[in-house]
Amino acid sequence: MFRYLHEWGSPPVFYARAGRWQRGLWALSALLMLAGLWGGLVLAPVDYEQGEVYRIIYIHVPAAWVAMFAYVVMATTGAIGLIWRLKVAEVITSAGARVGASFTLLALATGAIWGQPTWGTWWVWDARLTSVLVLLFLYLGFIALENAIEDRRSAARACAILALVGVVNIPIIHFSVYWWNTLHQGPTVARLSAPAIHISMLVPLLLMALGSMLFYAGALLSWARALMLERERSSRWAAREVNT
Amino acid sequence: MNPAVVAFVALFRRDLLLAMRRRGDMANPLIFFVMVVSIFPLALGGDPRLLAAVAPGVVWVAALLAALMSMDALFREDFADGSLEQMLLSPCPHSVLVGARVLAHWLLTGLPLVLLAPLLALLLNLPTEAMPALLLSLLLGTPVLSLVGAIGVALTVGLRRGGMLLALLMLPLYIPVLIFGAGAVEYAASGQPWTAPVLFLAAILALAVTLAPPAAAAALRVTMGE
Amino acid sequence: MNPAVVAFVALFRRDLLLAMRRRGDMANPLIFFVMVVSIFPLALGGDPRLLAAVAPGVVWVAALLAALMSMDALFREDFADGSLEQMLLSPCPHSVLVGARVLAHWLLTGLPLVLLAPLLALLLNLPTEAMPALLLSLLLGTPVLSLVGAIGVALTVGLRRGGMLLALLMLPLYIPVLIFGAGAVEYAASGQPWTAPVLFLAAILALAVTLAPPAAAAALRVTMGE
Amino acid sequence: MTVAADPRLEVRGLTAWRDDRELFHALSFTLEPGAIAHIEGPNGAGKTTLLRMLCGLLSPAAGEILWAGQAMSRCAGDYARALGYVGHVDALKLDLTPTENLRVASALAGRPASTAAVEAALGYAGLRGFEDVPARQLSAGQRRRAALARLQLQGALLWVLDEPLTALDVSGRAWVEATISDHAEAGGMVVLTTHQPMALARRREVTRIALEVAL
Amino acid sequence: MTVAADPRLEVRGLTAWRDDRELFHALSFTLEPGAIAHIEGPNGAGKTTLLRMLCGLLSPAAGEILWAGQAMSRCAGDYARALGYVGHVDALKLDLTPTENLRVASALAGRPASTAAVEAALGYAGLRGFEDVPARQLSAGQRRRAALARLQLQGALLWVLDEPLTALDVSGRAWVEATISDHAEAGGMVVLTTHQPMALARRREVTRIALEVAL
Ligand code: HEM
Ligand SMILES: Nc1ncnc2c1ncn2[C@@H]1O[C@H](COP(=O)(O)OP(=O)(O)OP(=O)(O)O)[C@@H](O)[C@H]1O
Ligand SMILES: Nc1ncnc2c1ncn2[C@@H]1O[C@H](COP(=O)(O)OP(=O)(O)OP(=O)(O)O)[C@@H](O)[C@H]1O
Ligand SMILES: [Mg+2]
Ligand SMILES: [Mg+2]
Repeated sequence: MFRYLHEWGSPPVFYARAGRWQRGLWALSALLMLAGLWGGLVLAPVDYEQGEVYRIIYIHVPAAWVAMFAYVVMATTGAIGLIWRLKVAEVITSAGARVGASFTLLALATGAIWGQPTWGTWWVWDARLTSVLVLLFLYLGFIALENAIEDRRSAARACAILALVGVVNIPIIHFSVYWWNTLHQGPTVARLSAPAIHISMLVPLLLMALGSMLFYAGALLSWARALMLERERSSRWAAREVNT
Repeated sequence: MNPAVVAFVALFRRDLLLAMRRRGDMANPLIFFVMVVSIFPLALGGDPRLLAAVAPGVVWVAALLAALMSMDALFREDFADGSLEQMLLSPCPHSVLVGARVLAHWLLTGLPLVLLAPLLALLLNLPTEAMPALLLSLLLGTPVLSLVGAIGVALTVGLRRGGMLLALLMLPLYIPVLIFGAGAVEYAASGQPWTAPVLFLAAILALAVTLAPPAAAAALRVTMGE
Repeated sequence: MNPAVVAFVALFRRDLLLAMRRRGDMANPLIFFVMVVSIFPLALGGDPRLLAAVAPGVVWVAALLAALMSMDALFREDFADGSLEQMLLSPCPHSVLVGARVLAHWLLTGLPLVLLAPLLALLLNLPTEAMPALLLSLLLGTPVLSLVGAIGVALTVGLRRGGMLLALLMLPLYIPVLIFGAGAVEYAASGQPWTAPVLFLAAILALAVTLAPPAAAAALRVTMGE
Repeated sequence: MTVAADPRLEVRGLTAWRDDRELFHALSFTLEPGAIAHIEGPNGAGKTTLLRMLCGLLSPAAGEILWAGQAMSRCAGDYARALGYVGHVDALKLDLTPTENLRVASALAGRPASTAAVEAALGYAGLRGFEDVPARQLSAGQRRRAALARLQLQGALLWVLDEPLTALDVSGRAWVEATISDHAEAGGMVVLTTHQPMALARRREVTRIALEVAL
Repeated sequence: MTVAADPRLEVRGLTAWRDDRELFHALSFTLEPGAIAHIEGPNGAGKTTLLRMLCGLLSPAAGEILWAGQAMSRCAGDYARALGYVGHVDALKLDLTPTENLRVASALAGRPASTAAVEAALGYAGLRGFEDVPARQLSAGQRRRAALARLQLQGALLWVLDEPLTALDVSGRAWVEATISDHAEAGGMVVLTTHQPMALARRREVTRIALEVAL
């Protein structure tokens, strides 16, 4: 068992195994998502308040969950890379930032699209929305720093430090934003009344969430493989991999 | 071809090429702009009506600060690596060379900012009627920021902590642009006619295009001959 | 005496001495602060009630931007002239050395800004009841800006256009300070109790004092070994 | 290279002050086509100061610099066309390759060079194989070579070189020495400083201008 | 200088990559007290890269560096105390005088020096009369002298010098040569690169380590 985990640390082994895993993850994710979409778009009833619009929930909520989860994963793998100097952890961290940023952007975009018909505005400075925006900034900062440093190894380590500093801050940010907004709430915005969600809506939502999580894992491995290949381009296994 | 034109094109292409090589850095002024705009609601407390009232001012102040900060890169790096010295030893008119750099700078930082501004204004609840005024005023105003900024950078290049000094020199010069720019947007938001401030901006731009490059070139010669 | 203490004192004295030698530059962050605050009335159009409503936010945003801009000077110059390399070759704990520099930075830029803030707040019609909250929140918040900024500078030192990147990295991390700081002032201005946000600021400061110097030292070692 | 009517550098009574100290007083010399002037003097004598004055980057306390019989400021364009300067720093954009750097430099000098010409110059400078590597990734000596390669492309008549041998290895030094001799042979002029012994192959006449330290 | 139990620099199988190119492969050498190593090689061979690795400012692709028998990272504090580095740049604060610069440098090295000691070192370096002039107003060679004067005050055992002779005039060169010989004589160690011929007066044994250019 330990030996198996240890082997993941070697770039060529990682590259090969991640390739297999990635395919499996994507297949499973596609299955779950298809089921979720069918349940959500076909089976689930129309929301009596919002009409058909509410169905965007099946993308929005999973995307938001993954966006937050991805940051924790990124900081964890960053710490692992920093302490044990594992190349695999470094590329996963780097891939995690990109995938996480994409999901954050997706959550923001779907939320904004949803907000227009329901709240009458694309954006309000509500605590939850603001903290997602800050999350996007943290991701973007990470990516910008990585782009700015030439040497791949030191870029990875610098970014890991940034991710860790960010993770210390996330509770503080989260806390401050919520606290800030509960006391300054703008009175004008009509919020979605939160009815206890119906089981026929909940099940597809959970299926979609699980599917998104697996999709995220697959995308993470796929990005990480590409980055690993680029990093190791001068090694023999990478040359073999590219030629075949 | 005229050697001055050749030099203009070469320098302009060089700056675009440099920007391509550092694609990551290119987005920075833009991201800075987005950030400054988005910390205001955090500092002000998120009341949509208050935000809408301050939106024109905030967007313009953020654009101004983003221009100021990116401006520093315009000559400072060239100074440190000796390219600026070589530029001054060129037989081509220095104002032409300055013009090439300012044009590249505006294309790379000013223009993207103009294109992004409506989105941010939306975040701050600026009424959609004011968007044309916002776009037009930024389109006319940001080149002035680049042009006038070039004079300031030329004056402060080679000084330690020049960035800070630059801010000091430039903010007063930027004030007319700010007043007319933010003014045009405010009028538009409140349904008043907004052609007058935009015309003023156009006049300032015409003035800046003709006067700023020679002034910056002269300033460069002075600061380099320290 | 302990060599680490000797090095701390030597570095701290060096920074104060350098500031003395460039007395002109010392006022720069302060002047920048004054300017950002005073362009707001120009951009917003001078309605006194609107100004009073935005005053806490504007003063805090200006303080934050001034800290950000002066922060860059913290390590960048040392990097360019090779002093930073020498600092890293010192046998003394690097976090102690970083601490000396941050302390000097705050004394030279943060403290003067805190002392000047009430005057500017008056200009923006902030009620006098809010002054103690303004002073206390800035006094607790600005050291956090310096400390957290040190990490950002350490991460971006030696990169082209680092200044812009620094802004990008730091603004999200500065948000809690901004929210609690501006929040305290707003509560005070509207007559609500404001001890809670100030206590939060104090807690953040305690966290930053213990964690930021080692994080910045680690970041320096990484970016220097590029 | 284009040759002006009477290309001649005359320095008349040049005096330099730095703060309260006079570095050199009433320095005069003339450089005819084909001549090489070697400015000598210990550290701090004022060599760099003199060279920057010749380039118009510093103004003298007294005295004047004439080019082709005219005061330097009067014939700014002509003089700029005739002048090539390599100072202490290399003036390379570190994100561009040597080829791109040289193409821009030649266009700025009003003499755009083709890629082939640029590559020939770089090959001559010993940078074959490094033409398309960003300058950031070159060693100190390789950057110096790229900076010096500029001179040839710019087709300047008067070369002003501040410590050209810095960071160069033995082969680099031989290349610089040969280049300078050839340039003088072809009617060019060179003003240089170096603390290292230089062997100028064809033993052209080298004017030695000695500066002293004034304390 | 304090001498560790067994002060000895061992380099074992050091390999350096820059991008896709191997600069040197499995380089090994040992430096005993009193020894001088001269890293030789043409421009771009990897000399600066090697010296920065010895200082821990770059990490090697493979191999290790041992100090007194321990891996460098294991004895970070001891090694830092033993090490003195003068690189391509001078590491002077230009607004401070040489005296002030050296006082800070000695305190950072954990060995604060008195003003008298600092002035003695500066006098020895040929900077008498410039002790209290801001470094900004020094010439290139004078700055280099101030940077090198640091070594003596820091009392380091192992000197790592990248092109120490840059910008120095004849007297400066003689001073550096004498200093290095004396240091080795007293049991110190020196690793240096230079493209200029050096005369090490007492003809101590100099280990020559030749790097080649790999293209
Ligand atoms: C840009 C705008 C938006 C952003 C950034 C955003 C962000 C988020 C986030 C982060 C979550 C996960 C919260 C958690 O589980 O802790 C979430 C959940 C959710 N969002 Fe949004 N949202 C936005 C707009 C909207 C709109 C317009 C609606 C509907 C009117 C909406 C409805 C929901 C619902 C129903 C949930 C799941 C409820 C829950 O688990 O708490 N969101 N959103
Ligand atoms: N930051 C970098 N990134 C990639 N490659 C680099 C970098 N710095 C140097 N190199 C490459 O490494 C090689 C060795 O550089 P190094 O500076 O060690 O040479 P050197 O032996 O000191 O040469 P010189 O005598 O010119 O100073 C060079 O060929 C250069 O192209
Ligand atoms: N910016 C300056 N301000 C004031 N004095 C200066 C300045 N630059 C140089 N000096 C002084 O002028 C003198 C001459 O400096 P310069 O750089 O011309 O010397 P140099 O002959 O080139 O010496 P080196 O051989 O060391 O390069 C020096 O003694 C120095 O102290
Ligand atoms: Mg000189
Ligand atoms: Mg070198």
